[in-house]
Parts: sequence; C-alpha cells; structure tokens
Amino acid sequence: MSLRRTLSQRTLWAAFALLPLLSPGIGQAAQDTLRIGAPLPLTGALAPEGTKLRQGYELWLDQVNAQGGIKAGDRQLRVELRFYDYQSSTPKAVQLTEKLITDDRVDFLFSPFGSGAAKAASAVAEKNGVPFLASSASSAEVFDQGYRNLFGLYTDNSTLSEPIADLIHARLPKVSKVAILARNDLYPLSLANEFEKSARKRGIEVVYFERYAIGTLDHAAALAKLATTRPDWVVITGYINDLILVRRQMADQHIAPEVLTMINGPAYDEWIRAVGPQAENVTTASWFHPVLSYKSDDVFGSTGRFVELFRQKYGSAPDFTQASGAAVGVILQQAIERAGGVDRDAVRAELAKGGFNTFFAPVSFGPSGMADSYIPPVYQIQDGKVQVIYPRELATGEFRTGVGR
Amino acid sequence: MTYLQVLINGLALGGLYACIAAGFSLVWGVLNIINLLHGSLIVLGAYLAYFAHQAWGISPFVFAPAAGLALFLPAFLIQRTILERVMGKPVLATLILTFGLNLFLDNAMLYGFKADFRKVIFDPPLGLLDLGGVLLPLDRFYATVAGLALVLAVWALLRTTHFGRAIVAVRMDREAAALMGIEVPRTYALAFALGAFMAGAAGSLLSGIFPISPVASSLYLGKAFVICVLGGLGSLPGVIAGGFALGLIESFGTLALGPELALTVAFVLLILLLMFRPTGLLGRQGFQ
Amino acid sequence: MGTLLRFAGVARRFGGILALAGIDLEIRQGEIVGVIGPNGAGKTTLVNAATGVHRPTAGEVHFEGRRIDRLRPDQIARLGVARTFQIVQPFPRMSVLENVAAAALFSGGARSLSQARDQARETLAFCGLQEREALPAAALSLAGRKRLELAKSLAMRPRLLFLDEVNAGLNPAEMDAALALIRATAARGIAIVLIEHLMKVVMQASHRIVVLHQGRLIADGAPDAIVRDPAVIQAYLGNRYAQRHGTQATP
Amino acid sequence: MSRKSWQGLILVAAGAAGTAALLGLADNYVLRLATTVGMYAALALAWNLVGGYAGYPSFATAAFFGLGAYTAGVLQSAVSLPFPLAWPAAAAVAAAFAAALGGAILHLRGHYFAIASLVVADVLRELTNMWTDVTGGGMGLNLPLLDVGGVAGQARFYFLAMGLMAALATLLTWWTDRGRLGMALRCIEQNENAAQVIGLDTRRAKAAALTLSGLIAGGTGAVYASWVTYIDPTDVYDVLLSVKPILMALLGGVGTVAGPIVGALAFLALEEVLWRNVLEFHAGLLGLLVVLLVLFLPDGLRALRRRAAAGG
Repeated sequence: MSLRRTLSQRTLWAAFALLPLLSPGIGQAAQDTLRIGAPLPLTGALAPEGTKLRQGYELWLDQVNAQGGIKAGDRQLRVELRFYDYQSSTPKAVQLTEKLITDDRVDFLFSPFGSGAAKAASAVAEKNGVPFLASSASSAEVFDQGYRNLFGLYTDNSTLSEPIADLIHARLPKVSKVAILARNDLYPLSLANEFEKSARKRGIEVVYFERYAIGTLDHAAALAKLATTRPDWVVITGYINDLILVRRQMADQHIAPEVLTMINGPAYDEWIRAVGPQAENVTTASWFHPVLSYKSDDVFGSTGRFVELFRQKYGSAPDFTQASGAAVGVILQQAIERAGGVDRDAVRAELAKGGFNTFFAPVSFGPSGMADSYIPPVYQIQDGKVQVIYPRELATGEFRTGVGR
Repeated sequence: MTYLQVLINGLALGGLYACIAAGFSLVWGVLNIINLLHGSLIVLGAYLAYFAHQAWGISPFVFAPAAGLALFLPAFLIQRTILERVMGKPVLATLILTFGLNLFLDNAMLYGFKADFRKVIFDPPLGLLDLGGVLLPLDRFYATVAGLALVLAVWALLRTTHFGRAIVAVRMDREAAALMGIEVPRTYALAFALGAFMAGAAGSLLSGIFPISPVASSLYLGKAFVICVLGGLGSLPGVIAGGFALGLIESFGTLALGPELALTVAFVLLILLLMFRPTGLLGRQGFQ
Repeated sequence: MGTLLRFAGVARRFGGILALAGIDLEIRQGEIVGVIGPNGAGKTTLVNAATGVHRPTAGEVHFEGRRIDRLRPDQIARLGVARTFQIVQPFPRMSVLENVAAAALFSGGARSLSQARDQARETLAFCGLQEREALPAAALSLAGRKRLELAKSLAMRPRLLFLDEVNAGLNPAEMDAALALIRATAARGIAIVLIEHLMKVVMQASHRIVVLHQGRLIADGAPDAIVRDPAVIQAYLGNRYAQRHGTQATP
Repeated sequence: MSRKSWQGLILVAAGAAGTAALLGLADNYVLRLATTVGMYAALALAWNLVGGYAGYPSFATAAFFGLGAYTAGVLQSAVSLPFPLAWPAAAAVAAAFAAALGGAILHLRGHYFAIASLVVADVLRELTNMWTDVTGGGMGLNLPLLDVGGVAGQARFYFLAMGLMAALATLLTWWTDRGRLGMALRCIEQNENAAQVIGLDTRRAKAAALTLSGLIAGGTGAVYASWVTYIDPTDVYDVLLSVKPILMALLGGVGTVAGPIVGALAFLALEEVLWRNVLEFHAGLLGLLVVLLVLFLPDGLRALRRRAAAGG
C-alpha cells in the first residue's frame, strides 16, 4: 500500500487518520501492518530537504511492498508510512511526533529533518520508548542525552573534516594557513568548528573564521576581507545555494587557494552545472554519493542498483539526503527481520547490535546511538566529474591541488 | 586596494537596489499602503526571467521590462478588486491584507516552482571588468545600469506623461486631484501596477546575478524597507540615493563587523532613521 | 488680583512667516479678556504658544510666576490651563459623559473613575448637557459639541480658560445661552481669554479687549475705547475706510 | 450588575469549565492544541493592549516573545535557575525592553511605528544569532526537561501553565479596561491631540501599555521555551507570532477583553481544520483566509453579532 497522493485518496486517508481517535478497537485487527511515523517539513524554509527525505522513504517503500512486505518471523508485514507536515517549525515537529505515537500508534519513527528538530523530537520518542531513526542529524550535541531509542545514520561532523585535513597534511605540508567562512546555521556552523579543530591539531593556522547570515546573497565584502589573509586552504560551509554564490563570487575576485573545500554542495550535479569550470578541483565530503559502490544484503542489493532505481523513479541522481531516507528504511527493515517481529524492545536490541550491510554504507551504531562504522568519503571534482579520492579502497582518482581561476 | 574593491562592490549594487525599492516607495507614497507583496512580486519577476532564459535564451537584463509588463495587468486587477476596499482604512488593515496576499503568492510559488534555488547560467559566463586590480563583475554592472535606467525612466514618466502627473497629483492631495477631474481609483490602480512593473523588472535583473527561490522574498522586502526610509519616502531620487547608500553600508559594514552582521546593520540603521529622521536623506515628510 | 499669565516678548516663526512678533501681555485672575483681530493675526498661535502645542521661537510665557513655554501640552493642562479647539476635537466614539470624565480624571483631580464620572455629571449639568450624557460625542449637534468642549475644559478645574471661537456657527439664541455660560464660568473665579470674531459676544462679555494684527499687539483696553481706536479700525477695515471716515468710527 | 461584569463572569466560568473538562478527558494531542490556544490567546491579549486599546499597530509581539523565550532559556540552561524564578525574570526582562522600546519609537505613528516595531524582531533575531556563546546562535538552545510526570504529566503541566498566562493576560486586560489606563488608551486611540490637551501624558500611557504587552508576551515566550525544550532564533522571532495575534484580535473584536480570546479560539480552530485536510497548500490558504478576514470583518466577529443583533 504505497503512500496516498491524489486528492480523493487524501480525503479518504484524512478520514482514516481520524479513525484511531474515534474507535481504538479497530487498530488491533490490522496487526499485520507495520506503521512507521515520519514528521516531514513539506512547507516552509526546509521544504526542499523535506521533499528529498520523502522521496528516499518512498523509493524504499516501493521496493519493500514490491517484494511483498517485510518478513517478520512467519508473517509478511505490509508497510505503511504515516507522515505529517510540520511546516519547518521545530515545536510543531515535536507536537506531531507526539501525535504519531499517541494517536496513530505508530510502531517506529523516522526523525524530522536536521539536528535541532531531531534532538527535540527524540525526547518524545525516548519517553515513549519508541525506536527513533535519525536520517539527517550529524551534530554530536543531538546524541549527548544518553537516549537508548535514538539511532543516527550519519557519523559525527568531525569525520568530515579529519580525512581532508589528513590528506592535505600528508600531500601538501606547505599548507600553513586556512580561512573558514561558515553559514550561521546549526549544521554548517558545527561543521566549521570541526574544521577549525582539525586544522589546529595539525598546526595549520586559522587566519580567518567568519559566519555569514542565513539568506546572505552578496558575499563580496566577506571574500574581499578573506583574500587579504592570503590563505592556502579555504573552507566554506553552507547549503547548495550559498555555495554556488560563494564559488562564483570567489572567482569574481580571483581568489584561488591551493585547496578549496566546500561542504555539501559540490557533490550535487546541480552545483557542478551552476558553477561550470569553476568546479574544477574543489574538494568536498559527504556521507553518500552515487559514485560509491557498496555491495549490500538489503532490498537494493548494491549502491549502483539503488542509484539506478532512484534515477528511474525521479529522473535524477540521488543526493545524500535522498539516499539517507532510503537507508534508514533499509536498516529498520533488517532489524525487524532479524528480530522476527515488531516488538520494540527486540528491534531496539537488534539496532544496537548494528552490523547492517546497506547500499549507503556498512552501518553500526556507537554507544551514543551515532553511527561510527564508516568514514564519509572525500570527493573532488575533476574534469566536471565527481571522483572519490579517500578512503584508499574506494578511491577512483588522485588528489589534485590548485583551483581554477 | 581592499577599500577600493569594497567601494566598488557597494556601488555595483546601488542601481539594482534602487530598482528593488522604487516600486515599493511609489506604492507607499501614492497609495499610503505598505505593500508586503513587493518581495514576492520581485521573486515572480525573477522566475519569469529564468523561464524566458531557459526557453528562448533571452538575457535577464534585456527581459526586465517584459517581466515588469507581465505583472502590470494582474497588479492593476488586484488593486481594483481587493486593495481598493481598504484604501484610506487604518494602517492595520492594509498591512495585514498585503501580508495575507503575500502569504498566498509566496506559497503559490513554493507549490508551483518548488523551493529549490534556480540559477540563470550564462554560457559563456559574462566575466568581469578589471579596473586596475579592482574587479567589477559584468553581471552586476549590467544589472545596476539597467536598474538605474528603469528608475530614471519611471521618474521621467511621472514628470512628463498625463498618467504620471495624475499619480503625482493624487500623491500630493487626493481630494484636490479628484476635484481636478482625475479619476482617483483608476490612478491608484495604475500606480500600484507601476509598482508591480518595477518589482518584476527588478526581479528579472536579480535573476541575472543571484539564485532565485520563493524563500528569498522576505529578504528583498526587508531591503526595500531600509532603502525607502533611508532615501526618503515616495521620491524616486530618494530611492536612488537610498539604494547606493544601502549598498555601501552593507559592503563596508561587512568589512568592519563581519558578514553575519550585514543584515543587522541595515535593520538597526532603519530603526535609528525612523526614530530621528523619518523623512530620510532626501524625502519630504512621509504621508501619514 | 495677581497676574495669572504673562507673555514676555513671545514670538513664533513658521518657516518664513512670523506668526507672532514679540507679544507682551498679562492676564489677571477672574478677568475676561477678549482677543480680536482679522484672520491670520496670530490669535490661535497665541493660544497654542500658551498651551504648549507650538513652542515659542522667542520670549517666555509664565503662568502663576512659573515658566511654562518649555513644557508639554499635558503638563501645562495639569497646571490649570485649559483650552477649547477652534475645530472641535471630541473623542467621537466615547459618550458625552466619558469625554468629560476623562478630562476630570487626568486634570480635574479625580481619584477614581467613579469620582471622575460624578465630577463630570456636575459639569454637564452646569453646561446643560446632562440629558445627553449617554449619547456618543459624534451624535451631538455643532452647538452641542461646542458646549462639550467647554464642559471638558471646565471638568479640568482650570484657573485659566482659552475659548477659541467657541461660539462660531451658533444662531443668536444659542449665542445668548453661550454668553450666559461664559459669565457663569467667570463668576466661579476662572480667568477667560475669549478668541472671537462675533463682536456682539466679545463686547458684552469682556472686561478688557486685546487686538492682534499681523502678529503684533496693536491695542489693549476697555471694549468701548478699543472700538474707537484708529489703529484698530485701520487694521480691521483697511486704510481707505479709515481715511474716508476720519477718526470717528460707528460703534 | 453592568453588562461588562456579566461578560466577565461568563468568561471566568467558561474558562474554568473548559480547563476542568480538558484536564479530565483530553489526550495529549488535544491538550497540546489547547495549550497552543492558551498561548495565542495570551499573545492576542498582549497585542490588544497596544493595538486594540491604544490603536498603535504594534508588530513587536514576536520580539517580546522571542526575548522572553531566550532569557528564560539562558537562565535555565546556563545559570540553571529553576523555572518558577526564570519565567517571571524573563517576563520582566521583556517588559523592561518594551518600556525602553516605547521611549524610542512611541513618538512615531501609523506606518512608521508599524515598520519600526516590525523590524525590532529582525534585529533581535540577528543579535541572538550572533551571540553564539550565550544563546547557541544558529545552533539553537536546549532547555532542561522539567520532570512533572511522564508525557501526560508534561502535557497537563504546560496546558495549565499556558492557561495561567492566558488568565493573567485576561486579568491585566480586564483591570486595564475598567481602570485609568484603559480610559487613557481609549482617548489616545480616538484623538491623541485632544487627549494631550486634557492633561493626559500620552507617552507614559502608551509606554505602560507596551510594557504590559511585553510582560505578557515575554512570559508566554518563557513558558513556550520550556514546553518545546529546544528553541532557535528563526522560530521564536517568527513574524507570524506578531501577525497571527493581530488577526485573532481582529477576528474576535479589538479593544475588548473577550475579543482576543474568542478570536484565538476561532482562528486556531479554522487553522486546524485547514491544516488537517489540506497538507500541501495550507499556508497559502491561510493567506487567503487572512485576506477575506480583513476585507469582510473589519472589526471582527463581534461586528457580526452587533450587526445580527441590530437586525442585520
């Protein structure tokens, strides 16, 4: 039973949503349905990210139901995803998480988008003992409450900065000055702080560290100031739109450091198309990229097949947010199949054991609930193509220095 | 050298900023309405230019007047049907009404165009002017020149054509204008439509430089506020002064205080101006 | 009978126009002073200068020996200087009673709303508005609204009252009633400055008349002396009339 | 008893009955809705003191709300002040800010005052964003979980807390309406110049109204911060926190005690119906609702009642 979409279906479903309120009894009969709750930001500032997560969920749902649902012991479970739009407002996300637990009586939960909403909603899940899979929370602060029900797909932000710092320290010992320009927002800011730590650890002097306001369109002045510090390595954090602007405005001022690292924009085709030749040799890191090639024992079988299925359904290559939507689905499915049922304690125990071999990455969760079983690869745009340059075993290209003017 | 570069960066946006605020200032000055719809109209103009560029390869800087014209008639109708009923009503009614309209248009675009940012990509890229080490990107140069030209054109229109004189007359004294045989409601609608024309044109120019998305509409509205109060209400020369002033303030403000304060500096300035000099740099006493 | 209000060299400029050009004038307790002069002579500006609406650009205004030209209108009002407006300024959607009660509450020394309402009822009775107590101010006739202005000013228990053309637009019967009211008010020891065009009212009511012309004080004296003063005639009726009729003007 | 005190009694009775019923029967989701109604009723009443009674179109409610939320948040997380102290302190800080703001912008009128008050929230948002080491800036701020019983306990506690804020706001509005300040504000609203001439210090009266508005909105912000346990600048300084309360007061009838409360209930009921059924486009429909409301209900539901009473 895939997700409802047409208007008539939606009104039917809206009525269905009211059912639990009116007559709790009905819930029991449909026990062989697995209900997963997913608050999503479908409108408001996070609408693009919310839509991507939903696409990931849907692709996984299609595969599972195509193969007759989830095998839990001797029963085949039909999977139903119950989602509500929290309008990119964190309190509404918490409110809806509560509603999914108390009203819709979902068995498991996918977290809202982003670290802030995930942290706020995880408190509700913990209190109700509902396993809660966070697809897009990468800040350590989200996992510092010691919750047992919280599991994060992404590794900590430091795993994005350390590999690149190692690479530069090894290959370019003369790199001595780094400039960091960060978007003043939860995830980009904590990422920038990690880069600062990684640089300092290796004796690289941080000559410039500034934050730009959300919604800034003109970075000319900030970059002019950055240029005066003559950095060898420049790190820019933000979302794809920010990074398009900054890359172009850097070119407008002929700023061309030895190494230019921008995090999470360059791995997208959209970014490469937008900046054209200026994409050359820009390095980035990300938890997932279509160019990866993991073998997996999930519904997709391998990264390549996942990418292919995604392209067939949505007409474009998946980015790491879309992929993470499908990944949390796959991990939950494997945990339920191992536990042989939907009992929350059993599934939670399986999740804690980890060892999930997915198309996304080999995933196991650390004591805090945050994944710690894989290193997000480092990528570089070479001749308009995304190449993996780290870790060694996945590499498809050599690290190049110098950035196009 | 940095100061020269920062100066050029500030000036490079002046004309564009003037164009962004011109329509807003006109509607505020003539209809005494704060048009919260202005930001979304700019974004709509940007989308029109984006699609025109995708479909026919027209440069957004050339397409600006067309984008403006596309909004002229719809705006005229919106004024005649909806805004006409709140003319002269207290501030609260007009502000909340345009807030509702903005919420509607903003979400209609979000629903229609989706929220992800789109960018007009020039192939081959426009490049930049190298003025002895100081660099001036061509896209900003064209946008500012075109913006300035548009504002001056509208200014000329107000001073020479009959329709323009009618708008100025209504702005000065609504009752007297009516006595002179000027059909006031129609003039209000035309003024509002002209405001929308400027917004559409500004949007088109913007799409040549910056990526566009419905979520950016409040940013442009904020800038229009500051420029309007900075330069003085309802006077187009005031808007030009305000546009360049804001460009310089943001540019040097960022240099001195860091990028994240750029937005704050502009808003704090707005409050100080409102407290001590509501008439702005050039403008006459605002209309109450 | 000490000096209640003193203008010392008071001037007021509006851009190029010199509305008041150095006025020296004193108003004593219990006195009714008529202020006359052609339109634009500066009569209302004089009131505005005394009541803080427009601060004088030169000179000083003293009330009961204390300088007041730097104070806000509400501070001056609370000191005991009340005024009516040439163009009536009621609180339109409030009842007649509430209008007057407000004045009693903020300047009339009323401790509470109920006490303010009682004082208001007294003043309304004095002004003959008591039956229309519940009417919204906007529903009153022009004469009614003029009388409401007076009632509001009286409810402030002032010691000095500026009546700015409070009788304009009244028919003869209403004018007689207004005249009686002005005299009754003065009888309560309130000094009144009467800005008026209606010669009949000003001549009968005033102990003393002051004439303003182009921002200057050109005459100050008993009503019957003022009428025959050549400078006044010339100012009022223009040079040709004065020359043609020599100095004896008709009363 | 005068009509007004009858109204007061009915209001109190309805409030008490509603609270009892909700505490007893409702599940957490309905309790959360009721808490949201309490919150917005308090904000609508807070705005009503300035916008309704004095007729000054204030858009600063979001600024006071956000300031209250962050002050309470910082006091409880960084200084670990217990909430019974942190909430009133936050309300006081917001009130003090409102008083200072009053001095700065209350001499402006009409559009200028509206814009100045609208921009205040933006400035506060950016400053909060910038002051990272105290407020957590863009990374948001986590508040300690108050242990007031499990999930149900939490829901009941915050419903009561927000209900208390709404009751406090109603009381302050009722006291203002019947007292000296109410008379002053009504005079200012109808004719500010005439108000000055009868000896009313209009600046002090307006500042008092704005300070009360700040107190209520700040306190509500503080309760909200503990309720959601995580706040970030764009969320607590959202312009909708200024606009929705105005719409609710307009819907219920401005310049009255019961108007904003009735308006809050009606508006949130409408929004809930709107949101529940139309997922994709509810913000757009909200916009349409706003337009229709301003066009056809200039002074709110009570106008309908008055029109109905007068034979339509």
